[in-house]
Amino acid sequence: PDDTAPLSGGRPAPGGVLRYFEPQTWTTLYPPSAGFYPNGGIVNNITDRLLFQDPQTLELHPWIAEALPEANADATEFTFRLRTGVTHSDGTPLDAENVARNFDLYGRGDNARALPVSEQITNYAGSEVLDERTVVFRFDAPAPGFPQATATMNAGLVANSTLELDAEGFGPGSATRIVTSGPFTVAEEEVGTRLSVRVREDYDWAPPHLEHQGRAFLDGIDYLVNGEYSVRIGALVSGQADGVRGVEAPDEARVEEKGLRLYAQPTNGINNGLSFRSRHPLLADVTVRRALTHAIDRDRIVAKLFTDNYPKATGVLAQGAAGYVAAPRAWAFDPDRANALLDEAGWTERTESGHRTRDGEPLTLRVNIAHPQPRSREVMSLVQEDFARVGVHLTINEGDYAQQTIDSLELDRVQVYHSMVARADYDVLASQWSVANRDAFLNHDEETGEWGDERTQEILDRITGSASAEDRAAAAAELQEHFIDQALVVPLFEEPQVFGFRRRVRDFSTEPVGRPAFYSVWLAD
Amino acid sequence: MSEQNRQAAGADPTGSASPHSATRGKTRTPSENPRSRGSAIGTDYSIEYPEEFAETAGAHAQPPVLTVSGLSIDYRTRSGESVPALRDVGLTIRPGSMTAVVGESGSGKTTTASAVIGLLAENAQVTDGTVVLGTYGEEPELDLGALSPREWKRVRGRRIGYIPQDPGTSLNPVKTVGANVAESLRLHTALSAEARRARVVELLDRVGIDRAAMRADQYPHELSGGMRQRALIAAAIAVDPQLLIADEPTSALDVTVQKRILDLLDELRREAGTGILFITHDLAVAAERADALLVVRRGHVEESGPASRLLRHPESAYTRRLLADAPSMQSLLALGGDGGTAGGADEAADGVAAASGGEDSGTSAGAGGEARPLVEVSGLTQVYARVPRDEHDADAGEQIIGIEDVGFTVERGTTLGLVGESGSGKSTIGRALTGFLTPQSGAIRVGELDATRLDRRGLRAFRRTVQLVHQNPASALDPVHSVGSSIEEPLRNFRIGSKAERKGLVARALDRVALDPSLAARRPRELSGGQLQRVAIARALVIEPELVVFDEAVSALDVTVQAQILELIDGLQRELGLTYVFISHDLAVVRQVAHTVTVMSAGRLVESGPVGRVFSQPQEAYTKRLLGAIPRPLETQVLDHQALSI
Amino acid sequence: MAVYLAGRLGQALLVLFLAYTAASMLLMILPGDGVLARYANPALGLSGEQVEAIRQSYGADAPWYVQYWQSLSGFLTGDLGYSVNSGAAVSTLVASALPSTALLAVSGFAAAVVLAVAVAVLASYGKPRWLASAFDSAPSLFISVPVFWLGIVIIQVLSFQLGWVTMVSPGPLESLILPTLTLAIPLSAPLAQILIRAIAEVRAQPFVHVTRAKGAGEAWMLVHSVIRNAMLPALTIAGLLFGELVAGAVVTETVFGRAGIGALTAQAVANRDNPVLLAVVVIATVGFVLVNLLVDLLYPVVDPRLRHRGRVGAAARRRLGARAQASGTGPSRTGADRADQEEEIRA
Amino acid sequence: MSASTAHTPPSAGTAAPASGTPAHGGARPAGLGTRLRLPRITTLIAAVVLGVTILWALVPGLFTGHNPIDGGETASLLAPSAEHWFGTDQIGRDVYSRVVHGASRSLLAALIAVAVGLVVGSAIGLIAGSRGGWVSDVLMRIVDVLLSIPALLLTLTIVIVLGFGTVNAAIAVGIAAIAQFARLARAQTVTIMQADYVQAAYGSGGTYWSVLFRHVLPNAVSAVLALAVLQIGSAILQISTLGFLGYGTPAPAPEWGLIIAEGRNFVATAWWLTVLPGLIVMAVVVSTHRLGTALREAAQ
Ligand SMILES: Nc1ncnc2c1ncn2[C@@H]1O[C@H](COP(=O)(O)OP(=O)(O)OP(=O)(O)O)[C@@H](O)[C@H]1O
Ligand SMILES: Nc1ncnc2c1ncn2[C@@H]1O[C@H](COP(=O)(O)OP(=O)(O)OP(=O)(O)O)[C@@H](O)[C@H]1O
Ligand SMILES: [Mg+2]
Ligand SMILES: [Mg+2]
Repeated sequence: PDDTAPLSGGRPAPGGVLRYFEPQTWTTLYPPSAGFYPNGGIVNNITDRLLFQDPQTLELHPWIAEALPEANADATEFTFRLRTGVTHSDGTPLDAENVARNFDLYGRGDNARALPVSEQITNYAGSEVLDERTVVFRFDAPAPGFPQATATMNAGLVANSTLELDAEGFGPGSATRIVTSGPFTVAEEEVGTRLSVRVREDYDWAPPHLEHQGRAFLDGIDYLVNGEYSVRIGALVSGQADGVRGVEAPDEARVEEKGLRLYAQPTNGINNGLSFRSRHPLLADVTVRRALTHAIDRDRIVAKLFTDNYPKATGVLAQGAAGYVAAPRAWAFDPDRANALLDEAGWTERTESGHRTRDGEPLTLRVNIAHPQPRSREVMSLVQEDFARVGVHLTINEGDYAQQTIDSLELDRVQVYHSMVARADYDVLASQWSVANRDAFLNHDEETGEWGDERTQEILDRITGSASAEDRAAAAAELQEHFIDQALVVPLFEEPQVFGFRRRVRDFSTEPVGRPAFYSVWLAD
Repeated sequence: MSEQNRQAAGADPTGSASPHSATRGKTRTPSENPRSRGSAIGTDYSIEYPEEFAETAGAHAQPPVLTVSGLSIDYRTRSGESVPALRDVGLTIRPGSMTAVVGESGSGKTTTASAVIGLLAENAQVTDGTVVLGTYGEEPELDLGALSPREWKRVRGRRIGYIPQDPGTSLNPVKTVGANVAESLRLHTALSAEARRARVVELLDRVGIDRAAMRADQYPHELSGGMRQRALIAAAIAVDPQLLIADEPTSALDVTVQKRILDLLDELRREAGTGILFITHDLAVAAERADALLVVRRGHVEESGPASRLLRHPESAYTRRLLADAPSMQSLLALGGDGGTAGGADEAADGVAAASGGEDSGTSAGAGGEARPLVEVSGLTQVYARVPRDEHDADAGEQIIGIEDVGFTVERGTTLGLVGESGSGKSTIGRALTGFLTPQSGAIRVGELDATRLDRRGLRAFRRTVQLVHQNPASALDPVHSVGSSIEEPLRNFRIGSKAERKGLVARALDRVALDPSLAARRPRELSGGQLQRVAIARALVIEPELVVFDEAVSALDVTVQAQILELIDGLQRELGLTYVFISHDLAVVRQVAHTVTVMSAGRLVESGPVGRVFSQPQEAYTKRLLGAIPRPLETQVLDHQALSI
Repeated sequence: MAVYLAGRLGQALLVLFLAYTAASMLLMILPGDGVLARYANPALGLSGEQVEAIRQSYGADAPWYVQYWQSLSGFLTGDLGYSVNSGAAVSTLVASALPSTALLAVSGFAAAVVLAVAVAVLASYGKPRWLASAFDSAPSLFISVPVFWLGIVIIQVLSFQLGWVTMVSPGPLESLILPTLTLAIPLSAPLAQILIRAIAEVRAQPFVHVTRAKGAGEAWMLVHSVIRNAMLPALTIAGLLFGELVAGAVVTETVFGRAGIGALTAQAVANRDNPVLLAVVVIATVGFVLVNLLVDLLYPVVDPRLRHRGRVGAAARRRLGARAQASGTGPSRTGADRADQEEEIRA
Repeated sequence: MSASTAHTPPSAGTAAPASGTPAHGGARPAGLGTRLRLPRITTLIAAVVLGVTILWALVPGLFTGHNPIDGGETASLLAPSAEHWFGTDQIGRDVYSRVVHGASRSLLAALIAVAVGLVVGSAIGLIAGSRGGWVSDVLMRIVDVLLSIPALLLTLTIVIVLGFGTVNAAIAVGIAAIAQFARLARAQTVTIMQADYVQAAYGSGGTYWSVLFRHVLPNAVSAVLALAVLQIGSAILQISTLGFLGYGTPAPAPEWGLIIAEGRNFVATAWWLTVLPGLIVMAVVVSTHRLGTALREAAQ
């Protein structure tokens, strides 16, 4: 059945429960761990943040904080002044003390309760409550990314009682114990299949930046789970569901044909791409890395697998990301050049199957499958074809989600790392490549002290450690240049989050990295 | 007509439609009205001769119950060729009369019966002929060849009762005997469950099964061979059919029970006017009870006519030979004649000097100076159940099912005949003796081996020494193997001969039991009952063991083949000094082959001694009763009465 | 009987223990652990050191025997532990998943039996021949249809196209229909196949011939003679279907978005969520042992030849005794009892 | 002649010999001829299907010119056409060519899986069923343990221990199937052990093993083989599950199960991706079944 509801017109009116499909069930509502999409989709809608980041401009605006924080010169101290009258759904106030306790947990984590520290809050020293409305956060080292971090859903604020919970308390089966101040509150949970959130009638502390204020229009949202893509999309097309996350590229045409709406939200972070782990002997040679870079036909990947919503990467970062630097001529597809470079590097002999060897050693690399990323397996299959054409044997790492995660931590297993990170701040570069975070290069061997590319880490330290935005921008640019020069990273395409909604679902938007924001959404009849 | 038929068969061996069938004689069979025969049959032995029935019956010629004409049937074998099984067979059965089909094993008797009830094997093909079922009360005459499955349902069981030849595999193993018997009742009557049960118990009782109510609750595998056969009879007559087809219904029954069954059939004929197609290899039975006889051989009718005439004045040489071979008549005549020394075995028996009961076995002086008998059994007990006294069986004492405290010995090179009513425990003894059953208590020694305590090696030696011919050959032969390979199996297992030699041995074994060696390639289900029985014998004998237990091994064989088999085993015994335990209900055969005899009743040993003495001077009342029930055809009857002093 | 049951129960406990141990071993063999899989997930962006610290707090770096012993003693005291992946209590997860799966399993099994019997009957008795022959091939067709595909097609057609049932928040009964169908089709295949073969074999038996000679039609024989005899192998397969049910539930529950043991298993395997997996193993084992114990107990009920000799006589006489009491005929009760006692003494 | 007329038929018209060959009795449906011929056509088709698949496995190059592991510039998810009979897959490879080239691997895998399950399972079942006592108890409890462990966990671990690859995945699937075969074989054996002919075989001097192989096995095998034919189908699909999880055939080698599994997300947009290879699997399984039935009938 085609959806023929009008696309515009009508006036926002409260009412209706939105039925929204996720491919996987959520695993925890502990905000620092909300990076997992199904978690983020919920946390983003039930929690308020100190600051609000405009998804388009990426500028920060006040939310629970009355104004942007006052920071000291070296960005190690931030003072927030909160608005009043904000309460959690259990009636407890969202005051300075509560905020401080939130960040004390997020900034330090609690291994005893298996609650990890937030990725985005590094060098957290502590908080101080100056009065009921004022709280100061201190850091051991400059933390210029902190204000932005407070705007992400990973810094969603929860009530004191919730802060007492351990990992189990944040997990499935006890969702109703999560108390927050957001426009929606958890109402009902069916483990593994459904989570219902309902509107908070007295909600009146939306980000002032938004047009809509007060109670959310929707009466609630039912987060439904179905692991089968065709069922989710089918439910949407047939009108049984109102929205789904993750419409796959091949389906976009069909979904639009059926009269549904597609929202492709750029995720404004690091582009979907490959990191060459230069610490591995085969990739230590920059000539080889360059050859591989030229072997990949990125146009073919985008053309075969994706749509216009997935533009070919023009830089290491997405165009909407902070610190984006265009690099129009980098990563050009040039197989002849690739062959020449490989010959030059000494990989001249060939096996029967046409793979290059040097002194009997085969040029065999292994890449992981990034399950959360769109069509990773297919993307890697095409890269595999590309590599094979220049005589490089690329193995696609076998294994399910967990296996990929585990194998990716081993240089022996995975030498070419496929991934992406979304965060609307310069810090995203550190998130991806710093040895203190995800360390996509596996850059440093703790035991031998050996570095793959020590310079990368130096630049990253400058990004996270500089207090001024200009310095950070400069460092980010330098890093991107370094990556291109050293052929360490091959960005493939800009990765969006693609949502499909029925036409009657209006004013849908996302936060900066593509998690759905349902506060302003309303249903036309 | 026999001449004509033979010609027809000879002229047209390929088995296409016989051109003669239309020109056959039109004279009606002189038939008899059962009611006109008075109450004589089945109640005492002063029977009128069938000839006389024929004459009286000729007056009220009733339409026949069954008319078979020009029936020809082929079997397709696995190699694809057609083997003719029946050629131009015709027969008629009048209400209340019994037509007996006799003939050698494999002559097509069962095929005829199956054709009448429309249940030929898958690979059978009716090439010619018609089968017509006469009217019955309101029911119309039916051309059975043209019935639809739906019409058949109303005929089978209700208008035609069928007693299959092989009782071993003919009962549903997962249903109680009672439920098996009740099937026809459920199908054709509207009786309530209680009424059905009452009727089942009554039927079981009528066919002579003791403790019928209890038996009805047992499962087929818990019954003895004879009981299963009787259960099948009970099932077939449950709804008083118009025609009863009985395929060797008494082959596994001892004479007392046989008499009871035959009387029952007579009663049915008389009271319900049932026509009976009675298939048997036992001329004595046929002669005693049947009104008309049909002698078949190799698929065609050799001779047919009223029983009395055929027996008195057989026309065909084959019939004459059949009569001459019949052991019942021979031996009983001999028995009557010289009081217990007839039969080839008797001299030997005398030499053995009556190794009788288990008690005095130790003292017996063995033949040929042997210190010990080959087989020594004592205190053998296998109790399946002990049945307490009940109201209906007041004088039976406490009855057991199984055997209790049985002991006997068998000297090397002699034959022990094991006789007794059906269910008396003969097969149980046989199984224990051959090591297939470890009895609850008692000792069995065969040669140097203790059958109840065999280690692996001992067992192998034991198997080499002792062989059992199972009572039910159909179930004792593996359906997936050809009979040839079944016979070869013991040779292979005991590493006798090379591959080629074994082939020759198998062929010779088949030939010895009067089977065409070409049958070796067939599967068990492609053979007749008698042929299977001979295969089982061949398998047991092929390794020439020291002791062979024959459990009703010749019951399904016609007299000619039976004589041949008996001769064979006798010859082997003489040649190789084999020892036999011969279980049979056929006293005539036992009389012929056995040196000593042991009589069983209700699981207990009744009497034992040299065969001549036991048969001529039975000590126990039970033995006397047993001997008294031997069917008496024709001239022998009066004689027997005197001889057995009953 | 009591002795036999006690023995089997003891064996069942042993099986439970062995299955638990075997599963633990298998999980040890799998590289990496749930803690690693969860916290090294790039979505969390934790550094290696942080992950290692959490692993330590979970005890995931302890030697395998320590972990094994801890989890075993936990199980023995009824503490199933916590999901490594979500932190939720395993007991909560299992308790919320079990009823739905049990319901699906029961309805799927029942539907499979009905379907299998229908297919087997049609394949054995169908007219005309080609129809029977088509049904004869049905099991091999059923089993080679990918379950996920079947589920998707069923959903697409019956729910999305025809709108007969809804996929989104359906009622309890409504939510059961399509998964049951999806589960039943592949499940019925082995059952139907074995039934077809068994029916063919039984129909070739002489006693069936005799029953036919009593005037029984094919239908009557099927019900009264054939099925019982064909049931033994079918019963075995039916017992085994329990395992297929669990495996089938994995796919079916995923496709239909049902929370259940199957979905839980799939997730747990994917996440190396050992506590959850072990709980699933224990549940599956208990189910299995019970089902197969039942099957083993049913064998002699179905086939009297498998009963122990003495016991049959006793059972028959007990029945007889009971009937005699009711009707006032037959052997007296005390007599039957005495015989039983005798038998026990002998045995 | 006078006496012998007793059994000649009455002159009634009904006695006239019927022309042709009336099938006598309801037990056998009329028209034996048609009944025999009809299966023959299906059997022939089955033989052709299997023959072609085997040829695919042996000489795939004869059947397709497309490269199964490199789609070049061809667009992905093209619908079936004269150029691409089964369309193209998610990365633009010719599906038909992948199916043809995948035949050898898939057939081999299915056979290995079934063989492992069948041989080991039947052996366990036969021994347990024929030995009884503690041997049976021990074997069957091992089987119970095997059954209790989720198949997915079991196969995954086995693959990880043995190493990735089609053959190892097949072995893993086979091991997981052992328990089924064992239980079925045991049930069959237990009944067959009751048969007189087994006793008789012992009586003929048969040793335990010879009776087992000559008598019990052939009589028990029918049901077990019937299950084995089915297992071919489910083995391919189970291997596909492993493949989909990344534990089966390493990319880019084609394998049927993997082709089907990878196409699952495109059921709505590109149905041919699962349906056509799926139909091939079905055709092979049904043909095997058909041919097996025909062989068994011929043997009887
Ligand atoms: N497996 C069994 N379970 C219970 N009872 C049995 C079993 N086998 C035999 N019986 C019983 O033991 C008794 C003796 O049986 P057996 O087979 O030895 O008799 P038989 O003398 O050979 O009779 P027949 O001449 O009829 O073959 C019968 O009452 C029978 O019902
Ligand atoms: N299914 C079959 N396939 C092939 N030949 C068969 C088949 N059934 C019987 N025969 C053969 O047909 C002939 C007649 O068999 P039938 O069973 O009618 O003999 P019978 O007279 O009953 O013998 P018996 O007295 O031994 O039971 C025999 O030679 C037998 O081998
Ligand atoms: Mg016969
Ligand atoms: Mg007997």
